[in-house]
Amino acid sequence: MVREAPRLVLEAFEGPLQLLWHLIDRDQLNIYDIPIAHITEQYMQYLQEMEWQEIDIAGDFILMATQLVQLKLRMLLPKPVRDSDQEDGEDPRQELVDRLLGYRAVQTLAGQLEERASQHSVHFGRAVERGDYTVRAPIDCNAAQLAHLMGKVLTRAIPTHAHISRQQVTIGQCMRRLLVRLNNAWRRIRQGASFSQLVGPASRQEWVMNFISLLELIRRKKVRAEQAEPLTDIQIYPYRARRGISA
Amino acid sequence: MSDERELGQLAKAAVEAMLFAAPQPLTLADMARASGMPESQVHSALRSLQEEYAKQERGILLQYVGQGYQLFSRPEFSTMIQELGRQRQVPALSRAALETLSVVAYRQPITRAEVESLRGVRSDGTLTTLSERGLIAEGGRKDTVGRPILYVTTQQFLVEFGLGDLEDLPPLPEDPGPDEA
Amino acid sequence: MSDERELGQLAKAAVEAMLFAAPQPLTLADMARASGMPESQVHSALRSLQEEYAKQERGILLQYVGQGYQLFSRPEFSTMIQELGRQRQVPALSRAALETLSVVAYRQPITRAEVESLRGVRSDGTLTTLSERGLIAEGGRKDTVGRPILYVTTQQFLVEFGLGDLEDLPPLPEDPGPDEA
Repeated sequence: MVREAPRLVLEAFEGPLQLLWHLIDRDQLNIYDIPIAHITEQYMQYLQEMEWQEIDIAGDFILMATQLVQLKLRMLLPKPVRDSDQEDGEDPRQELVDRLLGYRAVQTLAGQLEERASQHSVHFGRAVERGDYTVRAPIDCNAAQLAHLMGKVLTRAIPTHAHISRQQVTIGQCMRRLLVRLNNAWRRIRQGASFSQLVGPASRQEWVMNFISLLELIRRKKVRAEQAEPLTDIQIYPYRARRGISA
Repeated sequence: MSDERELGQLAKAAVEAMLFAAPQPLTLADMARASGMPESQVHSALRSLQEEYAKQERGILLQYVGQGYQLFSRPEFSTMIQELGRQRQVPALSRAALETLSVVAYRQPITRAEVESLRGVRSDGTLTTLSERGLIAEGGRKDTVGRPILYVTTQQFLVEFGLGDLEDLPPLPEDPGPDEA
Repeated sequence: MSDERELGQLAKAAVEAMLFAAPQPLTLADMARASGMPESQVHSALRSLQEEYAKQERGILLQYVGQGYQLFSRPEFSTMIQELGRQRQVPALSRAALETLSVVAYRQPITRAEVESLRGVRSDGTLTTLSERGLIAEGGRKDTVGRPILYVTTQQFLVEFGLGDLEDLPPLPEDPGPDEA
């Protein structure tokens, strides 16, 4: 049967309880006297018309559907012989009503919280990095520990990943090339060169390689590097500029 | 007598300096420890600062958030401050995440299953999001089968929502009951 | 007359609020633009704020630094503030987060996939944590399939680890390198 139904997206509802509230509000039903047969029918109709996009959420909707059908059956069946433990006249719908009311409370609270956050957001605290006397957020680690951890990562990584060793060869090449270019620049104009000049046009991959190479050259005291400010270009000089480059 | 006044003045200045410099709310204990003043003195300095800020038509105010004290700009100047490049920090949470957060806030400590039964939908995804955002955290395990994780809200939750304490949560909406319906 | 005084009071409060909350030093022009006040009014508000801070034994002071005005806590309280910094521990970074941070620090710019290949474990969670802590940031995209995000360390990383620059990172232990390899 092909039917032209409005295509409803399931995610429009956070869950089955929200869908039930939608139906209750739409049909102006009394929450304390829900016509179970009616609401079950409406609910099932919605489910059929909905687009099922996320299977997890669909499961929650289907679970509710089975609970509604069970409830409907209980309402239809003749009242069971009175259970001694059960109070006379207990409404089988009570649990559903409680859940619906609980859910509505949750929704109200969510709205109130959102409102609260919005009110608070016009209070600006200080922008923290500013000022000489500002407290620095301390970190339970220092740079030496970082190096130590990185060393561990490397020793762990090298034997298992073939491309790491390939990368190291490339770094060696990069280092030599950087040094040659720096050397040439120094001989020509007796000045250092900026990192971007030395690398020249290159892919991002090559930039990474060159930067690592630079760090390594600095560590080995082959070059000196200066950077006026973070993120500005790095000026590089031969480490022993007066005596020329040892490499 | 004048010594006492001077001491009070100094305490106030010290508290103001600490509050100004700290990147997060400070507790009485924090300030007492750092300054070497007794907590009672820090407390009275806080009170007179708060009064002064209110009385003197100042640009800043003192608030109790996240179980600590913090200075904020007065809300009536927020437009100017936004003009200068600050942005309002409203926690960008989906409706589902907000719902889950309010369930945890009001019912904590609470398990995932309990959250889901209240909301009627799976909530593992939103619980993970909220944990990653630092708004909720694990607060132990429930003593039942499977020892499920119990979730609680964090200090950051209080700070981001401008709440001093959990008692500052907006009141629960009242169930009107069948009579009034 | 009283109107004028009130206006002056309001201007002072506005200037204080802006200075307090702005992320960087503010110029007269900045404050005039943001508040809609004439520069002359901002200027006289600044002057009376400065006097007030000096006279009233406050915890903060106003200084003209570089090309702008900025609030600072008074230097005589800096010991207390350092003390506070020592006491208030931001939740320590997990071992996994530190490991990820060191990989980013030494190999930046680096993609998530590259971090994961080096560490041998999934690292999206720790990368998120580090971003939220302001220790790493996106530094462009890699020119490969999918144009993945490249991560770099931030200025804050340098500040928090007491590094002047990336070159100040300690040398790696026993990294064989091409020459010695």
